[in-house]
Amino acid sequence: MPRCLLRLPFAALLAATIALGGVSPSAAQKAYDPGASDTTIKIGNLMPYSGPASAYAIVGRIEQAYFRMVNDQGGINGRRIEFISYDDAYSPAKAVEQTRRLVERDEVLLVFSAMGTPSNAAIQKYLDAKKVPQLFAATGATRFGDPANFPWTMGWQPPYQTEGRVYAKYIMATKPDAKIAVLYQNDDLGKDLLKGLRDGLGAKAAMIVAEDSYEIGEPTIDSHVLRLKASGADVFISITTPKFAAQAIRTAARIEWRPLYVQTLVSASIGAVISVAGFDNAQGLVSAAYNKDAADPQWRDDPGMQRFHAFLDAYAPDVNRTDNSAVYGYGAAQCLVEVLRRAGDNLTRANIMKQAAALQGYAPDTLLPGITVDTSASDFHPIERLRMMRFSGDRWELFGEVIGGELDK
Amino acid sequence: MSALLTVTDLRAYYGQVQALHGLQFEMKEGSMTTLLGANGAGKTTTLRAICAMVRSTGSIQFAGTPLLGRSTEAIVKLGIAHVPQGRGTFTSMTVEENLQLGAITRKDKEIASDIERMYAHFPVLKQRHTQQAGTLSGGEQQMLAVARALMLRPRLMLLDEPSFGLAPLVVRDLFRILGKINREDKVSILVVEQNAQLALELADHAYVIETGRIVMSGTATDIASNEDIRKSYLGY
Amino acid sequence: MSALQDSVTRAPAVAAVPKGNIALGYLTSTMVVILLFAVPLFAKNFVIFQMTIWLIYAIAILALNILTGGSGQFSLGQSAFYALGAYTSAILMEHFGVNYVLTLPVAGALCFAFGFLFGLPALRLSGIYLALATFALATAMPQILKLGVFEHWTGGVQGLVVTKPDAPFGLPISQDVWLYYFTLVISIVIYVFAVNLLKSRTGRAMMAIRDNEIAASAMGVNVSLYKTLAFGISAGTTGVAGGLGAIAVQFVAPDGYTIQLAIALFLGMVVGGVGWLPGSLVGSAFIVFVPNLAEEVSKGLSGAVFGAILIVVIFLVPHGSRQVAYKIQDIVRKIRK
Amino acid sequence: MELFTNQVLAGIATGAIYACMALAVVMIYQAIDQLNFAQGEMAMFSTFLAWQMIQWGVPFWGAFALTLVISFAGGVMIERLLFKPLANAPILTHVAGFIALFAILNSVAGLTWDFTIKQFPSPFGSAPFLGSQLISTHQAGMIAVTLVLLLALYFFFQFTRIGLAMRAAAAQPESARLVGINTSWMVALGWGMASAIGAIAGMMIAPVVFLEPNMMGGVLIYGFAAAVLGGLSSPFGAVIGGFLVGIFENLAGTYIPGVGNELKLPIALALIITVLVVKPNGLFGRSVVKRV
Repeated sequence: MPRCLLRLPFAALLAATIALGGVSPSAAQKAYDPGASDTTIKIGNLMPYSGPASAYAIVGRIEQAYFRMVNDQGGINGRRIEFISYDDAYSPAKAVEQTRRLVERDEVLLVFSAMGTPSNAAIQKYLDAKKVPQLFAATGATRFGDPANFPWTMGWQPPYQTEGRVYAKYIMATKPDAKIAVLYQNDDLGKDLLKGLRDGLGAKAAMIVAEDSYEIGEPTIDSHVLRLKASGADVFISITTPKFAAQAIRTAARIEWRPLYVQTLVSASIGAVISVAGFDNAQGLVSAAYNKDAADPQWRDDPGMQRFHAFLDAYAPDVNRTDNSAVYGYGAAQCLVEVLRRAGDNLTRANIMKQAAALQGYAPDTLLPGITVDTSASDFHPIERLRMMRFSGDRWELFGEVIGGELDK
Repeated sequence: MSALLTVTDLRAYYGQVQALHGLQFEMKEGSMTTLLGANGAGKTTTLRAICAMVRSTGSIQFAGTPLLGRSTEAIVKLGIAHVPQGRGTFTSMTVEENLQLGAITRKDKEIASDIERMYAHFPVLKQRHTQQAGTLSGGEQQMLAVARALMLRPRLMLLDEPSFGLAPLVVRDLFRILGKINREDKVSILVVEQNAQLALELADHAYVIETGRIVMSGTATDIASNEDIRKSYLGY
Repeated sequence: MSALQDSVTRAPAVAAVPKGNIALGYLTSTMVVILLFAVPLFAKNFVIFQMTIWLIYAIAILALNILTGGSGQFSLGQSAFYALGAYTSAILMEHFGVNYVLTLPVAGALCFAFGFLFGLPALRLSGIYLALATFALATAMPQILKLGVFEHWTGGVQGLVVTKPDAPFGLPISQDVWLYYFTLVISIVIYVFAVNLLKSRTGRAMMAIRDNEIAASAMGVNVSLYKTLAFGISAGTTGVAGGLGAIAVQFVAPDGYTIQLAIALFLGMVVGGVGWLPGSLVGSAFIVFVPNLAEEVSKGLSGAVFGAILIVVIFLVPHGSRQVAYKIQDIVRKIRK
Repeated sequence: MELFTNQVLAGIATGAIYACMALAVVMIYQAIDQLNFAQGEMAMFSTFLAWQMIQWGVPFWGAFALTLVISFAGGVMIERLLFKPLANAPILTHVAGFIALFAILNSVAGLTWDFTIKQFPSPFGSAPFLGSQLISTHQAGMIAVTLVLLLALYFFFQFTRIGLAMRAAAAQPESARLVGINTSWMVALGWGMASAIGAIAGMMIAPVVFLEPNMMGGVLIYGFAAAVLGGLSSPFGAVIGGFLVGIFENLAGTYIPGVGNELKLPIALALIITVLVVKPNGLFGRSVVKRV
């Protein structure tokens, strides 16, 4: 823990020290909501362990393992974390049922890192009515950072729209007369990111000369790539999940289409996408990132990533660590632990939200240098900054400044 | 001649319904025997019981081998060919394929020559050998069914209502060939017929079944000449 | 096509259910209804919510049962009708401020019309081909709901949030309990309607088609009319279930109505027993509760555990819970004698 | 025009995937008169086995052959253990069995090999084929494999006794038993062959779409569609159906304005249904005389 603090900006360090040091005075005034007690903190979670989206369930397994590690190290302020994770099969109806079970039967203190836009959207209203925190929802849809309407809901990762704006900024700065072709997955990820891109381009949205969407049921997306190439675009933005991202990278290389290739961060993982598509095919790819890549050799000596790997060795040795879901789960879990630590003995749901909305400059082990978690009473998007990077050799090379794509409300 | 087929105390059931009530008869090697009786008397069931196509108890001995407890296909391999009512040809396959299927259990090399022999028996099949069986006329299908059964080189052939739905002339022709096969190829034939008159002309032995029991037996000539039997059971 | 008919003759897709045996006796039915009415007195809100969902899926399975058990047609596309009903209710409530009770008949009527129209081309198809056609419908529906043209009403990929109704007339019961009773009453109405439908002239005509289409048409049954009618009724009923589902879950989104839902409803019908209407409740319980059970056994393998349980069930009772019910009925009769 | 040609060529390339899968679909349909919803997952599982062997250092063709043998045995075993006991159950119960099998295979593969995509090697390489960037040598090789497989199947069913027996057992099981065919084993054999063909399809498809537990989900729908379009009784029709679906889908996506791209699968399926309404046995399906 102290080693980790060294990397924090000074202000955050100060805040963290106060929070940690403040344990003894507040001990006099212990306060609990359902799910918290002197000995345990119950945390609920939803994951698609079954069904078509089960690939993402790895996040839940990592979070479970992370909390086990925290418990082994003495818990949070002496309390054990009881992590209750249910399968929602990525179905909104099931998500509501399981959330009610978590809240009404298991009486969890909060729901943490529920996976996916549909599930989170389905449970948002219920949790809001019950005043149960919906913390660090595992989706980049913008609606999960809206404190005015949903004061109990907070996302975590950079909103998809933010990412879209970051690419818009980058393209306008480097290729002001670009002709852009966009391939996007026909779901919330694709549509939100595309919206961010369009908003970011603003008056120059006409730069987008071709858009093509695909459904996740399609075996291959070759024909989409062909069609986009035929549009004559010189910038290609691939808003795709891993399988389709790798297909597009490979197909574009095979048909010798060499535009400025922008790959969205959800599929920028070296281990899970780039290496599978082939390093040769991926040279020059551009993406944005907020997490370190577990398979990127440049982080081999990074203390944060060393802790990450040590954690995996000890608590989740069978997990494929190149899957960027592992990095994601680790970072989100670490961030939640930080919030709970700061909440001290005041484990009321209101205080949890207050603490979650007061993170400034906090950096979990897995975030890129210069990227931090920042929230406030009016900012429920914890991570809103990204760094551009270009693929070269066998690694991503970061370039340029940290780009903020804060959404204008 | 020894008994080729001996049936003792045969009872057969469709679900809860008992269809045969202790049937008893036997059949000599090389003979042509007919089972007579009204609709629903149990004639078809008897043939199905021999081929293990209906649940039954009792005893069926075929050339000394007990049949009960064996699967249909195992019984066929012993040399019993069954031509079911409604013919049982493979309608979606060609005539030639049907004949090959008849010999599917044989391992010898004479199948091709046997097919030629069948074409000699039934010349019309040769004309239609590439045609789908389903497109044949009723009489042609019946001939194909018989030919297919003979391809097994059976010791015993079971025929269920071969005359059903056929024109009288066609029936005559068919029965003529059956008689020839019985005599020349030494195939024993057990035939179930509604058309008792016709069957008795050809068969050497006959049994009369009523509600699942044998009520009368004798040589075909005896039965045919017995006025009472003819009137009460055979209806002609 | 005739290969299919061959297969139908040797193992009927739908084993004929004797007409008197599609429902429970009066005594048993009354007991079940009393039990269902009493549940909220003992159960927590969460359980009541679960039971509401259970009833809603039971209606949807019942609807499929009318189609498959009643007229012998097979559908893998019920999720499409369910979605249509859900969106109809959601859009009427959220965009037009229509009272939730009134949205249900609209959802039912719309789905009836849609199902009836879909039944027309489906007339020419049977067995596997019908399965494929309905399957196409099920895959198309989420994609249609996502279309940009409809986004203003449907909310596109983000879906629509629905407001949960309070109990009327100031009744001192929670929203959950109210919705449960509301659903229960609708379920009973639909169930009684379905039983009477299948026992009526229409039902007899449908079952005649199920058992032998050619014979039925020879008997003068208007095969096309009754087959499309069955589709319409089934779709309409599913639509009502969908509307109720939207109100109970308070949310509709394309991801909620994928082929997975259609498959779940199909499994519910098989486990409950094809053609035996009370089995819909059993089947619904299977698809609502067994996944939870499987998950308790193993998270990583919950799919496999679910599959294994399903196999065990169809091994033990290949005809579904109907088989168990008939057995019990036999035993009861023997004891009485 | 170039776009048109390109889309047709790309359609043929994708169509090869569908054609390959459709062959496996037809195979099982011939054996059991039903569509096996778990077929895609069986193929996926076989492909994972091959991948695992290659990871362990088995050379490609060795792994290929071993996988065929294991898949064949696995298919036979599934029939013996799972579906033979259900022989007398209604067809809809069988469908439930397929769904159960689907869930089990998908779940076990996910746990064993996780859900990240994996590269599966191609024996044909991935260079442009005959200078065309649209079709890679692998896709050309896949088309060749499909055609060889088609020929082999045709030969098997038309000219071997066992093939004849299998057809008979599928078409009229009772009659087949009466000529001495063990129909029950014919069904098991059909499962084995379908499983082995599925394994070939899986190993051909995986290099294109990448290997992961859900890789066959989409492919199977197209495989069904292709098989039904071509006629479920005709392996030849299935292959043609596969290419047609591939081409049509691409053209619909490119040329139908507005919704073409977003709804290309529904449009493709709607077209197939239209064809079926006109030609209920598919384009090349044998129509058999119907008897009442």
